[in-house]
Amino acid sequence: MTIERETLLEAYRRMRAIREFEERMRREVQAGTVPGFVHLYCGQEAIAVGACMHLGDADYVGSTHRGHGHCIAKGCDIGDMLLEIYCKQGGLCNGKGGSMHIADLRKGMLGANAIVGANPPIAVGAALTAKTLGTKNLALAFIGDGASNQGTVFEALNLASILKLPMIFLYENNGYAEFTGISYHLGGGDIAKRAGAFGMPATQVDGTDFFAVYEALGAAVARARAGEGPSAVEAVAMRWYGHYEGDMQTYRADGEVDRLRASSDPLLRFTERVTREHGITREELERIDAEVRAQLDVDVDAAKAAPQPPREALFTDVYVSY
Amino acid sequence: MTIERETLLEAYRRMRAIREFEERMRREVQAGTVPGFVHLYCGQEAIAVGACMHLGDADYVGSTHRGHGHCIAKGCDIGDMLLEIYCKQGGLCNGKGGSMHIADLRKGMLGANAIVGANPPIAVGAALTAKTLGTKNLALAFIGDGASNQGTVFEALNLASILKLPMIFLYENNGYAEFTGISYHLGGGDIAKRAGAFGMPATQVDGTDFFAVYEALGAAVARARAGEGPSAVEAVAMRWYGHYEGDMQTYRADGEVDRLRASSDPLLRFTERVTREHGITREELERIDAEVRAQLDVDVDAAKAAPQPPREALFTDVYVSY
Amino acid sequence: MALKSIREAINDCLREEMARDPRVVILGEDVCGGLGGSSGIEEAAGGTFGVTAGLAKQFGRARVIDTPITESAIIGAAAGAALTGLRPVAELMFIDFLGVCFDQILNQIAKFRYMFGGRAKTPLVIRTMIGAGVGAGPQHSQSLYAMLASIPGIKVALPSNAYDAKGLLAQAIRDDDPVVFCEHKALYNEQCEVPDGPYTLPFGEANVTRRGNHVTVVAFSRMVLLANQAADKLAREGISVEVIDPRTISPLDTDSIIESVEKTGRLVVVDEATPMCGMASEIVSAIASEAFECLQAPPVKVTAPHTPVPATPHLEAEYVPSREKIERAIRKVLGKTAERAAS
Amino acid sequence: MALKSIREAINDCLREEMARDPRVVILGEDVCGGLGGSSGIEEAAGGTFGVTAGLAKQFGRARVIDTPITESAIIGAAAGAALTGLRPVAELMFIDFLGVCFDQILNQIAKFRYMFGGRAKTPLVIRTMIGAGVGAGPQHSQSLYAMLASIPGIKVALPSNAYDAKGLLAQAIRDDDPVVFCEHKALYNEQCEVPDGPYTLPFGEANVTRRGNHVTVVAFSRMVLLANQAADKLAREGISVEVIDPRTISPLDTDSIIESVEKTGRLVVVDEATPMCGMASEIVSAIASEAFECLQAPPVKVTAPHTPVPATPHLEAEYVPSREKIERAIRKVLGKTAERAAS
Ligand SMILES: Cc1ncc(C[n+]2csc(CCOP(=O)(O)OP(=O)(O)O)c2C)c(N)n1
Ligand SMILES: Cc1ncc(C[n+]2csc(CCOP(=O)(O)OP(=O)(O)O)c2C)c(N)n1
Ligand SMILES: [Mg+2]
Ligand SMILES: [Mg+2]
Repeated sequence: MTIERETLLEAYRRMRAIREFEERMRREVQAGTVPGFVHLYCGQEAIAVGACMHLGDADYVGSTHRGHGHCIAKGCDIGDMLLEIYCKQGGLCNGKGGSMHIADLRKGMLGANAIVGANPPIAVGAALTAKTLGTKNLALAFIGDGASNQGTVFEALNLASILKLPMIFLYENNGYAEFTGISYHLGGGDIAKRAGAFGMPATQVDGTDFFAVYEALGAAVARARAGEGPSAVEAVAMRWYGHYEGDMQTYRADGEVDRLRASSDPLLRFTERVTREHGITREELERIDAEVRAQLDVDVDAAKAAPQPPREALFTDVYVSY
Repeated sequence: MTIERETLLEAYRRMRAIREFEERMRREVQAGTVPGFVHLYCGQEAIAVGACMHLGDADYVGSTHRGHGHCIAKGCDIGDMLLEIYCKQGGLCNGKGGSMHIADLRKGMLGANAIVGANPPIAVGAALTAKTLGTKNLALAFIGDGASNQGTVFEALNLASILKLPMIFLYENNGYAEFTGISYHLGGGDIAKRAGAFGMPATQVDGTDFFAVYEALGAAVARARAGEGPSAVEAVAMRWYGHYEGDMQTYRADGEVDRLRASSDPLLRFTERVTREHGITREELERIDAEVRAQLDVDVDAAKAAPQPPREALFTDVYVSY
Repeated sequence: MALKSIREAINDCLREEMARDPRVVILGEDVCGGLGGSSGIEEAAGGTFGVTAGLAKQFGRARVIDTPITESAIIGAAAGAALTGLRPVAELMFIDFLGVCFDQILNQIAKFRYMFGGRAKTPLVIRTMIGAGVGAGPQHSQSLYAMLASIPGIKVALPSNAYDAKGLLAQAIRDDDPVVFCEHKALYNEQCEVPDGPYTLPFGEANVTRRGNHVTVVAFSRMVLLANQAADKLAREGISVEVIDPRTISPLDTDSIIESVEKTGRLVVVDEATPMCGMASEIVSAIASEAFECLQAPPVKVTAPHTPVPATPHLEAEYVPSREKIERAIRKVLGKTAERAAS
Repeated sequence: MALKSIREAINDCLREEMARDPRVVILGEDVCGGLGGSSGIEEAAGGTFGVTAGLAKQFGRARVIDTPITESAIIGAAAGAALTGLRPVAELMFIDFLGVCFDQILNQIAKFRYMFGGRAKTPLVIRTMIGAGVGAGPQHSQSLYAMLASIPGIKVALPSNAYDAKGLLAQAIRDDDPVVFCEHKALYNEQCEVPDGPYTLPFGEANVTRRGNHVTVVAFSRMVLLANQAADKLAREGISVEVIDPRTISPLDTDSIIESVEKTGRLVVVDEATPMCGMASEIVSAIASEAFECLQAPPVKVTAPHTPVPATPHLEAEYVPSREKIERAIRKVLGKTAERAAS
C-alpha cells in the first residue's frame, strides 16, 4: 500500500501535535493550571492518527476519557480544545464538558466519554445513521483494553455485526486498565479473537507503527464504505504516563517506560521510516515540529487568558426547549 | 462414560416429570386457571436433566423465565412449585413470585429470572461463594440463545474466567428469542465460539440427546470441582411450543414442531437407547410415567385448592428488618 | 374523528410521523418479528403488544429495525443516531428494563446537550411500557417514571387516553429533546375519539379532566381513569372534585395545579408508583412550598406501598391504588367539609 | 478514641469487620490494584481513593478481589454471593456508574427477598462515591441516592462524619438487608473523634447535630457541614437553628424531623442532589402531610438546580448549595421572625 507524501506529512503533523499537546498538558497539570482530571495519550499517537487519516469530517468517531489524541487526529481545532480543557467560554463544549467530554460534531467527534464502554453503542448509532441515510460514511469507536471487558462493548459488536453496519471497533491495548494489567483483567487474553467471534474480521497490529495501523484501518474502512459490515482492529501500544496525570504508577517496573520510549516511540519510528523510504527530510519534519510548538504556545496562552462562561451558563442548554 | 442404571432411571423420571408438568401447565393455561405468563420447556428436557444429574443440593443453578424444567431437574418439590405457579401460600416463594421467579435456595435453585441475562452474574457470585468457602461446590447458569447477546452474560464469562471460578455456562439454543430466529440475532452465528474466546473450554452438543449433554456436563463439572475454572456448553434443542403459552408462532413453518417431535423427542431418544443398551425395560419406564402422572394430578389439585397468601403478605418480606 | 384505542392511536401516530419524516426510524426487540424464523413471514409480532404492527411492511425493515436482546445497544444506538441526524423511536419493552440500559439514558442521552455546551441535539423517543395489574410480576410491572423525571435533560410523557397518546407522541417525535414515552400496559385498549391525521400536544400543559371546587386530585396515566371514576361517584354526593392529568411529568405544569389548589384548598395526588421520591411526593412538596397559604388541609398521597409488585393476583389488586382508596383519600382531605358538602 | 478521617474510619471498619467475619469479602476495581502490572507490587492502589488500602495485604487477594471493568458482574456477583452465604462489600467506584449495573440493584438485589417470599436474604453492601465539588465533571459528580432510596428492598446510608461512617458501615455489613453506602468524595479527609474497635449505629435514627428552636434544617452528607456552619453564623444573630442529619434515607427517621418541626414550625431541607423527586421533596412532602398543622411557613428546599453538574469550576461552585444559600433559605422561611429574633 503506497501512501502519498502529503498524507505522510499530515500524519506526522497530527502525531507531533498530539505529542506536544500532551507533554504540554502534563506540565500544565503539574503546574496546577488545569481543572479536573487529565488522561494523556503519549505513546499511542500512531493509533488515532493511523485511523483518522482515513476519515473525513462526515465520518464519526466515538472517543474515551483518554480522548485528546482522538480529537486532534480527527481534526478538532486545538485552540478550541484547549479552551474546553480550561473550561472557558467558546471551548468546543463552551467550557461545560472539560477534558473528559470534548465533542465536536462538525468534525465527526461524538465526544470523549467518562463512562468506560459507553461510546461503542453510541458510535454504532452513528453507523446506523450512515447506513439509513445511504451515505458512504462510517463510524469508529476507540475502546481501551479495560473497556473491552464491559458488556456494552459486546452488545455493540453484535448489533453492528447483524445489521452489517459501517462500523469499526478500534481497540487500544495500552497494557493497563487504571492500575491493573491486561494479563489479569482480560479473560482469554486475546481482544481481537473475542471481537472476531462476532463474525467480523479482527486483526491485531503494533500500535506504535503508524504504517501497520494505517494499513489495517485502510482495509476496515474500505470494507465499511463498501457496505460489507463492521471490522475490529486491536492496536497494541503501551501508554507512557500514568492512568491520569499524577498517578504514581507503582504497578509499573522501573525503566519500563524508558525502554518503551527508546524502542517504540511512534514518532521516532515514523521519522526513521519516512526519511529512509519516502524521501522526506528531517528538516521538513523539524519545520513541522517548530510550527506545531509555536502554535501550541499561542493556543495555550489564549486558553488561559480566555473568559470563563457566564454564571447563567449553569442553567442553559439542559434542554432545547423546556 | 458408563452411567448407573439408577442414574438413568432417575434421569428419566425427571425428564418425564418435566414433560408431564409442562403439558399439564399448557392445558391449564389454555383453561385459564394459571395467573401470569408461562414459558414452557418441552423439547429441552434433556438439557436441564443432563446437567443437573451431576449436581447436588449444595451446587447452585441460576435459571431463566423458562425455568420450570430447571427447577424440576434440580430437585425442587413439584407440589411446592405448583403452589408457587398458582401464587398460593406455601409455594416456594409463598406465592409472591409466580412462574417467572420460582426459587428454592435449599435446593440450590437461585431463582427463575424475568430479566434476560441477569442470572449469569448472580450464578458467578454463587461460584465465588463456593471458591471463597473452599467447598467443592459449583454454580451453573442456564442462558438462552437470545440471552447470549446480553452484555451481562459476557461480563459473567470474563469474571468467571479470570477468577477461575467453579462455574458452568450452559447455553440453551432453542432456535428463537421470542419471535426472532437465531440466524438473525446472533452475530457470528456460533455461541460456543464466543464463549470460548474468554479462555474456557466451550463445546456444542445436541440438547435432545441426554447422553451427549450428560457427558459434556460431566467434563465441565469435573473441571469445576477440580478448581480448574469455568466451562461453557451450548446445547441445541428447539422448543416445541410458543415463546409463552398463547404465542401464535406465525414465525415458524407449519410442521416444524411435528418434525421435531418425530425426529428428536428427548424422551423417545432416551427410551430407545436405554431399552436397547442399558437393559431397562419399557415397563419400568411406563411405571415411572404412571407414578409421575398420578402424583402430578394430586399436586395440581392441591395447588388449586390451596389458600392464597393473606392480605398482609403484600407488606411483608420487603426487608429482614426496617 | 374516529373511536380509537391507545394502541391504534400510537400506531397511527408512528405511521404518520414516519411518512412525514424519513429520519424517523424505529428500533427494538420484535418491533416487527419473524426474522430468522422458519416460516419466512413478513411480520410475526409488530411489537410484543402489537403497537408497531404493519409499520415494517409499509416502511421497510431498514426503518423498522428488529434488534437482538440488547437494551444497552438499542438505547445507545438510538443516542448515537439522534446525535447524527436521525429521529429514532427506540422501544424499551418494559420500563423495568431500565436497569440494563440506564447509563445511556442517565449519563449519555440526558447530558449530551449540556455537556457539549448546547452544540448537540438528541431528538429521540424511548417508548416503554409501565404499570401493574396484569399479573406480570415484580420485574415487569413497575412504574419507574419518577427516576427518569428526576434526570435533568430528559422529558417524560404519561398519556392516559388515546387522544393525548397520539398528540404527545407526535410532539415527542418532533421534539428536539429526548423523551421517554410511557404507555400503560393495561390501557392499550382504552378508546376515545381521535382526530384523523397528525397533530401535536404541547408538553408541560396539564389537562383538567374534571372541573370541581372542593378538592384537587392530581393523577397520572391509568390513575386518571380511576380518579375520574371516584370524582363521578362523589359528585352524586355533592362533592365536587377537580381532576388534573399533568400528561407530562417533565416538564411539569405546576401552575395548573397551584391554580386549582388556590380554588379548592385541598390536594390529593394519586400515583401507581411506589411512595418514596416519586411524583406524588414531588407534587405535594411543590404545592406545600409554592401554594402553602391556600392549603386548608394536609395534602394526601395515594400510591402503591413501599414494596415490589407481587405476582399474586389478589395482592397485586391490593397493591395498585383503587377507586375506593382514592375516594377515601378525598373524604379524608375534605374532613368535615365532606359531610357539609354531602348534606 | 482517636482523631480519624472518614477515609481512615471506613478503612478501620472494613478491617475490623473482615477480621470479625470470614464471610466478608471485598470486590471491585483496583480495590487492591497492581495485578498484572510489571512491577509485581503487592498493592498499587488500595481503592482509587485509598479507602481499602492494606486490606489485601492483611486478608489476602481471595477476600479482597480486584475485578475487570465490569460493574454488572461486580454487583451481580455480590448479589449471588450474598444469596449463598457471603457478606460481600462491593465497590461501585462512582455512584454515577449506577447506569451500568442498575438492573442488579433494582430488579435483583432489592427484590430477592420479596420475590422469594421471605425465604432469601441478601446481606451485601455497595460502597460508592457521591458528590460534586472536585471538578470531576457531569458523569463523575452526581448524588443519585434518591433513586436508590425509592427502591423498596434497598437501604441507603449517607454518613457525614467519620464517627457515623464507621458505625453505619459496620451496621451495613452486619445488616441482613442490602445497603448502599454513599461516601462523599469531598469528605474523605474530614476528621473527628472515633472510638477504637468495632461499634454499630442503628439505621433509621437521625442525628441532631445542632439544637435550636426557630427553624429545622434537614441536611444530608456534605450538606450537614454547611448547614452547621450556617447555623453557627446565624446563632450570632440570635437565630436558633436545629440541624438534623438523617444519616440513613432508607429507612428515614421522619419522626425526629416531625418532632423538631413541631417545635420550630419551620423547615428547610438541604440536598446536594437535583431537585426533582429527590430527598428534599420527599421530606417536604412527608412533613406537609404528617405535620401540616405545625408548619408556620412554607417549607424551603435548597438543592442543586435541575441541570447536570458542569465541569467548569466556578459553575460547579455555583451548582452546589453553599452556606450562603442555606442562610438565605433560613432567613426566608423565618420571614419577619428572623428580624424579631435578630433584634
Ligand atoms: C463504567 C466505568 N467504570 C469505571 C470507570 C473508572 N475508570 C476510568 S478509566 C478506567 C480504566 C480504563 O481502562 P482502558 O479501557 O484500558 O482505557 P485506558 O485508560 O487504558 O486508556 C476506569 C476503570 C469509569 N469511568 N466508568
Ligand atoms: C432485559 C430483558 N429484555 C427483554 C425481555 C423480554 N423477553 C423475555 S424472554 C425473551 C426472549 C429470550 O430468548 P432466549 O434467551 O433465547 O430464551 P428462550 O425464551 O428461548 O428460552 C425476551 C426478549 C426481558 N424479559 N428482559
Ligand atoms: Mg488500557
Ligand atoms: Mg431461545
